[in-house]
Amino acid sequence: MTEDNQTGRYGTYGGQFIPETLMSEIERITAAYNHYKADPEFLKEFHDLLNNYANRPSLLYFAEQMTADLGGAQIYFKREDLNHTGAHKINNVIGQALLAKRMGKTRLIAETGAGQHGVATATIAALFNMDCEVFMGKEDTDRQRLNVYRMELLGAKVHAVTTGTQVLKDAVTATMQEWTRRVDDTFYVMGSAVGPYPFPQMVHDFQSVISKEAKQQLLQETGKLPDAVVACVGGGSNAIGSFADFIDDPSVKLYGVEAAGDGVDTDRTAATIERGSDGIFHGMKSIFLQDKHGQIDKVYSISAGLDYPGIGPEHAALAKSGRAEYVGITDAESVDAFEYIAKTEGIIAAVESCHAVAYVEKLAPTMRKDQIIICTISGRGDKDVASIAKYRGVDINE
Amino acid sequence: MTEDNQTGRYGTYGGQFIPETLMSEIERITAAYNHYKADPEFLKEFHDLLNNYANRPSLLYFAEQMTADLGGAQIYFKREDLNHTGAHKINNVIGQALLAKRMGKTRLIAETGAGQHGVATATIAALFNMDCEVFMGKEDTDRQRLNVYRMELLGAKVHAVTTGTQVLKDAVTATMQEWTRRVDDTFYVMGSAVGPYPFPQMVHDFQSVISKEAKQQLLQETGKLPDAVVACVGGGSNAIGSFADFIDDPSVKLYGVEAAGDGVDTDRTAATIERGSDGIFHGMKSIFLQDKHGQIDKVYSISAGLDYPGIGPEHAALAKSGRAEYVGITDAESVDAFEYIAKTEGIIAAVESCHAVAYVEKLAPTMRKDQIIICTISGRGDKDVASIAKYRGVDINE
Amino acid sequence: MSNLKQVFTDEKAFIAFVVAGDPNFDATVDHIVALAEGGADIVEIGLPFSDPVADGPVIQEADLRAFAAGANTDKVFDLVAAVRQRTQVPLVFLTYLNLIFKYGYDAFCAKCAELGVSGLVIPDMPYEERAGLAPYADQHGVDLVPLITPTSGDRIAKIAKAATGFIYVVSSLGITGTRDEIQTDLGSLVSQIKAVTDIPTAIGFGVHTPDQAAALGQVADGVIVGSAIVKLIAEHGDQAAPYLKQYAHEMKAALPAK
Amino acid sequence: MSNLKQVFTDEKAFIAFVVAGDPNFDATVDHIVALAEGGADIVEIGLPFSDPVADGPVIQEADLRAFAAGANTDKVFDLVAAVRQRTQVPLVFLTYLNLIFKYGYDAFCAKCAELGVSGLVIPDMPYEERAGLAPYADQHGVDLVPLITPTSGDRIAKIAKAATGFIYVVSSLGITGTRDEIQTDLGSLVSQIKAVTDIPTAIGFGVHTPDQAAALGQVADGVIVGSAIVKLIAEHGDQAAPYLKQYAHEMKAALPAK
Ligand SMILES: Cc1ncc(COP(=O)(O)O)c(C=O)c1O
Ligand SMILES: Cc1ncc(COP(=O)(O)O)c(C=O)c1O
Repeated sequence: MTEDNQTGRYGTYGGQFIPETLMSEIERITAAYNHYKADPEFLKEFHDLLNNYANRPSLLYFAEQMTADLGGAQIYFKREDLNHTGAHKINNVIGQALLAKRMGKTRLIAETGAGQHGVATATIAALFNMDCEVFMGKEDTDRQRLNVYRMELLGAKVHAVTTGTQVLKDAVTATMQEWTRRVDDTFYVMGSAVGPYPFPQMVHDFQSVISKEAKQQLLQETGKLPDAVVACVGGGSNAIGSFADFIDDPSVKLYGVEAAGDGVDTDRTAATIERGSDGIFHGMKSIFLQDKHGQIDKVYSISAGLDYPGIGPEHAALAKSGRAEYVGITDAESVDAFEYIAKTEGIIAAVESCHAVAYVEKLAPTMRKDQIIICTISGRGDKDVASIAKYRGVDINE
Repeated sequence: MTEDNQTGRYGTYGGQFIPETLMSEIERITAAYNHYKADPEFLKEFHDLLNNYANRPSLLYFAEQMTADLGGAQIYFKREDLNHTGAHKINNVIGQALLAKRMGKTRLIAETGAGQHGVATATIAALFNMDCEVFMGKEDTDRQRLNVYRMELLGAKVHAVTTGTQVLKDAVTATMQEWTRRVDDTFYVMGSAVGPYPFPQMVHDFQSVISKEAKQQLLQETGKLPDAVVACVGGGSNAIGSFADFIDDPSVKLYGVEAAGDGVDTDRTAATIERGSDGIFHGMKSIFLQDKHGQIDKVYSISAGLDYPGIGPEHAALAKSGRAEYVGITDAESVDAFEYIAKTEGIIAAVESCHAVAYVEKLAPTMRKDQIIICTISGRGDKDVASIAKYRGVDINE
Repeated sequence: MSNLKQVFTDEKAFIAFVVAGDPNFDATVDHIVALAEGGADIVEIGLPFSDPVADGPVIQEADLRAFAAGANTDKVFDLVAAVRQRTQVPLVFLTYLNLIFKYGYDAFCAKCAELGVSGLVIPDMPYEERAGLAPYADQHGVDLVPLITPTSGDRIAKIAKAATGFIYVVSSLGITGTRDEIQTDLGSLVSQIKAVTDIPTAIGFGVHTPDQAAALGQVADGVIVGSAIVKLIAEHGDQAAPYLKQYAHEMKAALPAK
Repeated sequence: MSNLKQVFTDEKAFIAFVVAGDPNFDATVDHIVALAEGGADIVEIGLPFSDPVADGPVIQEADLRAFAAGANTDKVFDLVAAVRQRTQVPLVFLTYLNLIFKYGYDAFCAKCAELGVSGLVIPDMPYEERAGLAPYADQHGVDLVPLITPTSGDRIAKIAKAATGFIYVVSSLGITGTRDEIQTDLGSLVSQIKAVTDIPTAIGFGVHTPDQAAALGQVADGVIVGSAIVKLIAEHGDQAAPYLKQYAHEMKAALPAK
C-alpha cells in the first residue's frame, strides 16, 4: 500500500496528516459521519435547517443586464449571498454542528480569517446553545474588530492568535492546537474543504446543496445543463459545492477562480494552484504556496476569504486530472468586477465572489448566446465596501 | 365637503398637502397607479421581481429558542432581513420604480436617513438602468459614509443636505424641493408610508406582501391566524405591510412599536403616536412630534430608521380607531433585545426591528402557549453592530 | 373678502416679502415701514416654519435668524400689531399650513382680521386641501391667495375661479430664490388665468431686478420679490431699512403704468 | 533500523531537544555538545517549520529565532555535519512532514543516514500516514519514532508494533510546553505499550524538573525535555552551553537506575 491510495484520498491528495492526539477523535468523527450521512433523521434535520434557518433554496438569478452587456453566454448567479449570515459558509457549519451535536459535543471551535466562518459558527452555536470559541490571527482581529464584536454578540469567545504571521493559517494552527488540548467535548468546525479526511468530504457533501439546487433550478427554467460553472476558490468549499453535482456531467466545464493578488507572477498572491506545489500541511496532502524547502508562504489577496496558502485536496485532484480548470484573478480585476456587478445588477457581492464574476466577464464573450454559465455568488459584499473605498482612495472613516 | 373626507383620507388623516407645482404630477401618479395596480402585466412583473430579485417569499421562522425562553406565546419572525439588500424597503422600491418606468420616467430621486431606503432605491435604479439621486442630511452623510459609498457604487449620486437640522426630515424636504424643480422625467420614490396620497396607499399595497405571505405561511404551518402581529414603526411602511392583510381579522391584535429613544417622557424620543399631536407636514395630515406652535421637532432614537418626527396617516387612523395599539421601546430596551436575539436565535437583526423584538419579550409571557405572535424582522443588523458596540462602550475602530 | 384686490386697481403692484423676526422683531417693523415708504403696495410677512418645503436657502437662512430671535406664531402676531402702529400698508402672511392648523383655523383667521392681515399664502395647501381652512377665512374676510405654477395646466381654471385677493403666479419650477432668467411662457400662463377670472395676478419666484419688474409688469398685475429683499437684510441686518426703502422705490418705479 | 534502541539498554535515557539555529548555528553546535557532555543520551534536533502544529509558544519563538538566523533544511544538515565533528551522541530530528516531503523522502533519509541521524519524530505523521515515508526510512536505517498519546486507546497496539528506535509517549493532551502537573495515568499507558512491544519508551511534553525525571523514569525508559531547555537558550542565548550542560547533568542524575 503506498501513501497515495489510503483512506480519504482524492487521487494522490488528501489523507489525515494530524497529530496522534487527534487520531482517535478523527476515527470517531469518520465513523459518526459515515453513520449520519445515511441517516434519514439526520438528513431531514439538516435540510430542515438549510431551508428554515439558512433560507435555502438560494435563488438562481438570471443576470439579464450583464448577459446583454457582455453579449455572449447567458449568465446565471447562484445567490449564496442571500443565505442567512450572507454567505455559503452557513451550509457547511449547519452540517458540522449538527454532527457535533449528535456526537454529544457541547463546544464548537473554529478558525476564521476575516470572520465569515467565525460568524457562521457563532451563529449556529447560538442557535444550538453550544459554547463557541473562535481563533483569529491578531492581525485579523485588529483589522476586523467589527466581526470580532459580531461573534461576541452571538455569544462566542474570540481568541487573538499572536503566533506565527498572525493571520488565517496561524489561526488554523491555533485551532488545531486547541483541539489537541481539549478534544473530549469539543468539535473543530472546519471552515473550508480542507484539513484531514473526513473534513474535505463532509464539507463537499454539506456544500453540494449549491450545485444540486442550481442544477434542478436551471433544468426547470431552461431544460438544459450549464455549459460552465464558475466559482471562487479559497480553501474551496464554495467551489466544491458549486461543482459537486456537475462533476459527472462531462459537458459542464468547471472553473475555479483563485485570488492572484497583485498577479500570479508576483510574491503578493494567493493563487495556490497556478503558483504552488505539492505539500503536506494542515492535515492534508494538497497544493500549497511554499518555498522550496517546504516552509509555508504568507499569502496575499484583497479578499480575506481567499487569503489561504492551500487548497482542498479534491480541488488539487480535479486540477491534476484536468476535470476542472483553475485561473487567477487579480485584486484590480476583482475590484472592477465588484463595481461592475453593483452598477449593472444592483448586487453588492463579496469581493471573494467578484473574483468569479471577473472571470465570467472574460469567459462569457467567448461563448455562444445559447450557452449558459452558472457563477456562484458565494457571499454578500457589504463587509467589503470599506476596503473597496480604501482601494479606490476614498476616505470613508466616520 | 369638509377637509376630512376628501381624496386620500384615512379617517381624518392623509391628504395631499404639497406645493401646487407638484399637484399635476400627483394627479398623473394617482391615475397611473390606479391603472397599473389592476393591470395583470404590471402585477406579474412586480411579483416576478419580488420573487426573483428581492428573494421573496421571505421566511416565516419559528423562533423556538426564544419561545421556550420566554415561556408564553409561540413566536414567529417574518424575516424581511433575508431580502436582497437586507430589509423590507426593497418591496416598496420595486413597486414604485416599476410604476415610474411605466410612466416613462428615467430618473429616480429619494430621501434617506441612515441610508437603507437610499441603498434600496439605488439598487433598483441600477437594475433598471435609471438615473438615481439620493438626498441625505449632512449629519447623516458624515455618520454614514459607508452607506454613501455603497449608493455611489450602485451608480447613484448622493447629495448632502445642509439645510435645517441636516437629518432625515430635511432630506425629505430637500427631495420634495428637487422634485418641484424637475418633475418631468423624475419620480420621487417615497421611502415609507408617508407623504401625499397616493404614496401612503402605494406603499401600503407594495408592502402588504409581508402580511399576505405571513398569513398564508402561518395558516399552512399551523392552520391558525396569529393572535398578535408586532412591527416597528418609523414612517410605518414595514408595520403597515405587516398589518395589512390582518386588519380585517378582528381577532388579530396589531402592535406598532415606536422608538422611545431615552424614553417617551423625555425630549430625546421619536415616539410619535405617544408623544405627538395632529399636524400637517410633508404632504399629509397625520401625527407629528412638534411644539405647540407647530414647529416640527428634531427627534432622537438610536435607530436611524425610526428617527422620523411623523408617521404614516393610516397608522394615525389605526391608532385613533383603536384597531392597532402603539407602544414605545427605549434605546436601552432595543439594545438589550439586539443582544438577546443574537444570542438566542443567532440572528443579528436591525436595531429598528429589535424595538419590535423588545416588545415581544414583554408581550409573549403575558400570552398563552397556544397563542401565536408574528413579529416582523424588518431588516438585518450588520449595519448596527458598530453603534451597538459604541453604545456598550466597546472600541471597534479599526 | 379683503381689500387686497383694490390694491391692483390703479397701478401695477409691487409686493415685498420679509421674514418676521429677521434678524429681530424691532428691525422687521422698521423694514416693513421702510418698504411701505419706498413704495411697496403689499408686504408679505413670512411666518417662519421649521421645514419650509417651498423655500430656497436664502429664505431658509432668514428663518433660522428669525428662530434665533425667538420667532413663533404669537410673536409674529405681536409684530403685526407693532407694524400697525406705524403703517396701514396691506399685509399678507406667507406660511405653512401646520402653523395655522395648530393655532386653530378659526382663531388664526380671526386674529388676522383683527390685525388687518388681508390674506394668506400657503405653499403647501393646494386647491384640493382648501376646504378645511376656507370657511374660516371667508367668515373673517381673509383672502386665500392661491399659487398657480407652470405645471398647473388644466388645474388653472378651478384654482383661479376660487381665488380671492390676488393670484400668486409662480414663475418657475422649484423653490424660492433669485433667478437671472425665467424660462416659463408667463404671458400664456397669465392669459389662461385672465380667461376665467378678473382677480389680479402677481408674479413671484426669482424676480429681483427693476428690468424684470418692468418686463413682468407688462404681463401681470404685479410682481413679488422675496429672496432679493431677504438678501439685503442678510447683508445689512437691522440697519437694512434705508436700503430696503431705496430698493422698493426702484422696483416700484420700474413697473409700467397700468 | 538504527542503534537508537541500544541507548536504552543499560540506563534510563535523558533526551534533550534544541531548535536548530536558535539563536544561531554555531551556538546550536555548542549547545548540542554541552548537552551531550552533561549526560544527554539522545539529542533531538528541531528542524523548524513555519507552522508547527504540535508546538507551544516557547518552541514557536525558538523557531522564529532560528528562521531569523537563516534556518532551512540544507542549513540544518550542515549543522549536523558540524556537530558530528565534535560528538557522536545519537541524534534524531523533530520536524513536520512537509519539510521531508519537499526534500524528497529518499534523499532526506539518505542524508540522515550519511550524517548519523538515527531517527525522525514527525508529529503530523500518524500511523496511517507512515506508508509514504517508511520504505525509505527502512532502506536507510532511519527509525520512525512514533508518538503515543493519552487518547491513542486501541490504536496503541498497532502503533507500538510498527515502532522502531523508541516510542515517544506524550504525557498530556495539547501542545509542547512545560507543565507542573501531569494528569495522565502514564503507568497504565506505558504498560499497554509494553504489552505489545519491547521497544523503549520515553515520556515527553511538559517534563522539566529533576523530580519529574525521577518519577517518570520509574514509569518509562527515558524522558524527553524540550521547552525547559529552549527556555534556557532563550534566556542565555549563545552563552547557554554551561547552563545546558549543568541542566542535562541534573536531569540525567535524577533518573533512576535501570
Ligand atoms: C464570501 C466568501 N466566498 C468565498 C470564500 C472562500 O472560501 P471557500 O473557498 O472555502 O469557499 C470565503 C471565505 O471566507 C467567503 O467568505
Ligand atoms: C430595517 C428598518 N426597519 C424599519 C424601518 C422603519 O421604516 P418604516 O416604518 O417605514 O418601516 C427602517 C427605515 O429605514 C429600516 O431600515
